[in-house]
Amino acid sequence: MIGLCLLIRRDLRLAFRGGTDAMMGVIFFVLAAILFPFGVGPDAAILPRIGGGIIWVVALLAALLSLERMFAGDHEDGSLDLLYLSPVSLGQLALAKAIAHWLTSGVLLLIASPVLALLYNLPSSAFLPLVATMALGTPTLSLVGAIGAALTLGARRGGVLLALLLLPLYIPVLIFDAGAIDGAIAGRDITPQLMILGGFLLAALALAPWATAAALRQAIE
Amino acid sequence: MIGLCLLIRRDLRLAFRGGTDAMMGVIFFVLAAILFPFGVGPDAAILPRIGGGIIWVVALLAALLSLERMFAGDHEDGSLDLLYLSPVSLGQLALAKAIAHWLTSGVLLLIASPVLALLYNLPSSAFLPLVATMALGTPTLSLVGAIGAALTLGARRGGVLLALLLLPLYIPVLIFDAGAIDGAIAGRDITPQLMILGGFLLAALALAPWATAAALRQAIE
Amino acid sequence: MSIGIGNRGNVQGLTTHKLGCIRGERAVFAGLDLALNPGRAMLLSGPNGSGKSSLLRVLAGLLPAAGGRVDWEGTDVTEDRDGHRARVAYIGHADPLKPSLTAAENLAFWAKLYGFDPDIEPALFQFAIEPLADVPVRYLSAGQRRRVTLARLALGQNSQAGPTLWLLDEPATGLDPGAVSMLANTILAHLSNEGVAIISTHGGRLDALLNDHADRFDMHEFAA
Amino acid sequence: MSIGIGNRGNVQGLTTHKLGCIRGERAVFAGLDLALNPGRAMLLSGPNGSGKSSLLRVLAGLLPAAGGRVDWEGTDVTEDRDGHRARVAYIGHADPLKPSLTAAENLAFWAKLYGFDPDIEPALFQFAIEPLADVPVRYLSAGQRRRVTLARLALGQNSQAGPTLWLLDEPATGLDPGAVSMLANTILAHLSNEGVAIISTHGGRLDALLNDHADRFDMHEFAA
Amino acid sequence: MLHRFANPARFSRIAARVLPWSTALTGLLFVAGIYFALFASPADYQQGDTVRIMYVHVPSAWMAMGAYTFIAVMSATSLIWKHPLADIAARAAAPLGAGFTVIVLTTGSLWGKPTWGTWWVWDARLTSVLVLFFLYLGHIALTHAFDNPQRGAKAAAVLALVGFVNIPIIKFSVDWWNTLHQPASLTRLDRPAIDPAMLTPLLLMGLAFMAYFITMLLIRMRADLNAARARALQLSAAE
Ligand code: HEM
Ligand SMILES: Nc1ncnc2c1ncn2[C@@H]1O[C@H](COP(=O)(O)OP(=O)(O)OP(=O)(O)O)[C@@H](O)[C@H]1O
Ligand SMILES: Nc1ncnc2c1ncn2[C@@H]1O[C@H](COP(=O)(O)OP(=O)(O)OP(=O)(O)O)[C@@H](O)[C@H]1O
Ligand SMILES: [Mg+2]
Ligand SMILES: [Mg+2]
Repeated sequence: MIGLCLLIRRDLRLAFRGGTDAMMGVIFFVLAAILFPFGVGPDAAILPRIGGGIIWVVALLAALLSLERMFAGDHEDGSLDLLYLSPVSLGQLALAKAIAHWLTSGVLLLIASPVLALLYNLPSSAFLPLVATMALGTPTLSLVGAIGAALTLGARRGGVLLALLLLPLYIPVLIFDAGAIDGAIAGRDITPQLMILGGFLLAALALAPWATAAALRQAIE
Repeated sequence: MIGLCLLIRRDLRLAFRGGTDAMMGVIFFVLAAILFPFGVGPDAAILPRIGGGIIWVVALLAALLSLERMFAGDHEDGSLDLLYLSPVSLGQLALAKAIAHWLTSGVLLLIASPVLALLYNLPSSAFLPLVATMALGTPTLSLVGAIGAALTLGARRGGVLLALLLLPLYIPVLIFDAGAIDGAIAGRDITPQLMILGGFLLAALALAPWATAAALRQAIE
Repeated sequence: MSIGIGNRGNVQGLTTHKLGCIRGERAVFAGLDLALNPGRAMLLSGPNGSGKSSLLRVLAGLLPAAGGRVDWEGTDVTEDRDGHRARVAYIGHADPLKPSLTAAENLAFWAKLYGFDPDIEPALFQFAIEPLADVPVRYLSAGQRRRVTLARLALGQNSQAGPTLWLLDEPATGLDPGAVSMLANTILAHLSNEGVAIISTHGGRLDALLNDHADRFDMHEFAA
Repeated sequence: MSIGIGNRGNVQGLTTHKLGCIRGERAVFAGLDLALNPGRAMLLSGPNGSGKSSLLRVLAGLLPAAGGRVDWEGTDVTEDRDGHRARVAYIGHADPLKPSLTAAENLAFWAKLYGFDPDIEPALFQFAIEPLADVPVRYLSAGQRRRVTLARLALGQNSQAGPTLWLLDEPATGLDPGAVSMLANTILAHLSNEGVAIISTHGGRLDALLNDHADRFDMHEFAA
Repeated sequence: MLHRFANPARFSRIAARVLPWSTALTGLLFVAGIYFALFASPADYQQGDTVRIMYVHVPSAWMAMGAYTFIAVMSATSLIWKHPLADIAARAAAPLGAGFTVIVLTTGSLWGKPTWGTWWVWDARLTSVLVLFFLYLGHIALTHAFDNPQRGAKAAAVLALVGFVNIPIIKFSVDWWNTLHQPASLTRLDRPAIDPAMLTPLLLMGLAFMAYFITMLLIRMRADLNAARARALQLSAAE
């Protein structure tokens, strides 16, 4: 536990000092959300219709963005060797990295999303579902993303590969998120979608650190 | 001229070998375009309505993505020092980098855009304008992006800064691009928009290498 | 080379048996036997690319051996990986420092993660970098960075139950003569504490300073 | 220190006058005068952080001087920046090599960019890395990479009108003794060609090999 | 049981003995299957002759999912028991599975145009099959993305296990969401809801696809083993 906190604190500090591009996520999120109305045209009728989906897609892209360098810095400067030799297990390291990634991207997206909902004129009934899906969905993105980041560490064309690997894994999350928001706007009960998102999160929590650790072990050589 | 070709060839080779994440752009482009229908819902009526805008916003984000590391690799490993000491001027270097960036992102986006137009069910009258705006707009993105990449080189929180710097510069391009496509769909003459986009490109060609070179000079120390 | 081999029942320190290493489908070395008693250092020499770094990584457990085994006190280290990791202090070619953190922050992180004494002052002092403690590593010169990396050794040394097996890959790179002496003293203190150290080197001041407490091992003979 | 100063009318080689350098708002050195005649090397020594690398970067024109001037044959180098850049060969702490390209591709790029002879074979041969020519740099050991970096010097040397002012920042880092001799021979050939070389160092084999053709300069005295 | 084949040399011997038979069987099954599919089965009263697409579409869908399941099992075997042949089997199966997936997607699209009036819709089944295709591509790309083949195999194995969650989604997507796509009529728990005249060619084609998969798998694995042996010989000759 001490090791976990220590690792999270270090990553947060690095993100804050600009050592990593973790903060990139939110900025990207906000910028993209600002750009879409320009691209699509400020049609009052169409924005609320597509707003929920756009917010989610952008959140997903933002998560993808900062993932590539999740382990790359530590790999390049030899820190990963030392982390492996330390008393902290690779599973804990994976979990810590995912939590730090979520804190520097997911949480901020979570906080920013109501603002964007306002920007897009989403009906007020969509606010709570949006925040709820963000809260359940973004940690899954970080956890699953860690697997991809570890798998592609040191690979040729790592970035492209990462996107290729994660896209199919992210799509189910996206489908249920968007489904929940649409459902909420249409006045339907969205408990099933939220349950499924919660299930994804639990599954990711159980499996992702293990898979990430297995992938990291291969990357150290 | 020989220097310019040499530099472009080197960057292309690096991109091809996976030394940079230039290819990331297209993949990102295609992936994002695939994701949006999931987020927005497979509504046959709404997709063609927003397709042009989405394609352009994603192209812009894709360009932004690969920009951050345009000079970063050469800066970190000392290559930038040697490039500065070489007979090739920094202006030529800037131009070469922008061209290589365009060849590895813009051109591929250009090629991919008709496919995406199909995916989004855009009316066939929008195809040619889409490709034309891509052809005129993406080189501008690369040229202007090079300035931002050079300015934020070695900066703390470089990625965030880069996005902030470039966003206001990219928005005009986006507005005219989206305008041209919408105009074409509505059956209007889009020559004025294309002229303006062409003007942007010429201005960027004239000014960007110079500004980039000045920024690079500051980054070497 | 084979000091202490023979009475397998009570072997001390580190021994390897027919150790081999493959990198990128090419054998780097093969059939390598070495033995090292507590309190001794081993100076690993050999031309560029002869496999010094690879050997150190295999010994640290970072790289899988392609054949043979590494024993600590007579038992295979792969049988107790956690125990072996706790035993190893590894210094590689690169400096595992974050440029945006200060020297002190970098060191304090490793100290806490490894469960060493969180007071890093003595370690900074040991490599004469107290004045740089609050400078971000980004601003340090090449030698100053190397000192910060090496101060990690002092951290473990000043704690109880620090690592006993030091694996140092050209640790003196970029150090001025004064800093080389500091490093030599740190290593000698470790050896006098019944520690073991394997140090790759291309000759120089560090070799001379450690001469009386070190065996020499030339990788050249084992090139595959 | 002041060899060749005096008759300003016909000064040869490199001279500096009251040169100063500031990094990160801190003065690194100040009032530094040095002079170096063609055919001579200067061995720059000094403790870690004393400003050797900074001085070399100022001389190369990579870092602006905070005061004073650098002259080449009596004229300020800032008056003809392009001419000065064409004169300089700079080797820094880092290896400016792309890991995904082979050693030969890396070298060929620099050769073509600098307008050197595109035949890189002799340069590879000079540092005994012909067998590595087609290996991606990613797979090279630390010393092998350094050799590839240094082979750039040989490239310029084998071309007509190669650089005359060599600025080498701890060039022998990671090299085995054989490679140090290759480097020393390369530098000696350059000096015998009326070239000038300034080499930062912490002592070692390279110093000894260059001893007869080199002046020594200790940065310690000019620390600000 | 598995460990009886652990030895690559023994595997090669067994494969050599099985191959002629499986090749012949594949050919026979295809001939019979195509005959029944094209000539000896009725056209659908609603869809006409386009229904014959089914005899390619459905078996390849089964094999696309089956091949991925096979890869996942092999990956677990590789990671947990470090079985030497498991990596090779997974590597050999991935392009085959990707090929089956392409067939499902293209025949589905071709079938969709006359029946649904569109090549493509973003519905759950179609999407999850597309995801499967991406997973195959990711697996193949990851296998070859490293200079050290060992590393590529292990990374791909981890991915295969993670991606296996998609298989139940494909299978049950038609039940979980109401979509355009046909729900399962054959592989459901009660009686198959399909005309026996259509069932015969479907089953024959299914068996033919399966035999084809096994044959190709054996051929590819043998080629892979031979290449590894050649490399080893070359290396030992160089020393
Ligand atoms: C690209 C589009 C399509 C894809 C990706 C696709 C995918 C699949 C898959 C994965 C299965 C296997 C289901 C299972 O075994 O449980 C399947 C079965 C089937 N598909 Fe499609 N399909 C597509 C288009 C179509 C179209 C247009 C039709 C006809 C209207 C169709 C009719 C069927 C039928 C009848 C089955 C057999 C169901 C059963 O008996 O289990 N499919 N398809
Ligand atoms: N980019 C920078 N910004 C601010 N200060 C710097 C920077 N680079 C170096 N310094 C500081 O300037 C001083 C001189 O550094 P320099 O790299 O020139 O030393 P050096 O003599 O080459 O040392 P070494 O022997 O360790 O290579 C050091 O105290 C260092 O901390
Ligand atoms: N990641 C790698 N993949 C493939 N081959 C490698 C890798 N790293 C090193 N090698 C090769 O293995 C051999 C041994 O390298 P190693 O780094 O162990 O040498 P070294 O003795 O430490 O050399 P140096 O004195 O230059 O540091 C070299 O020939 C090198 O090219
Ligand atoms: Mg080494
Ligand atoms: Mg220095």
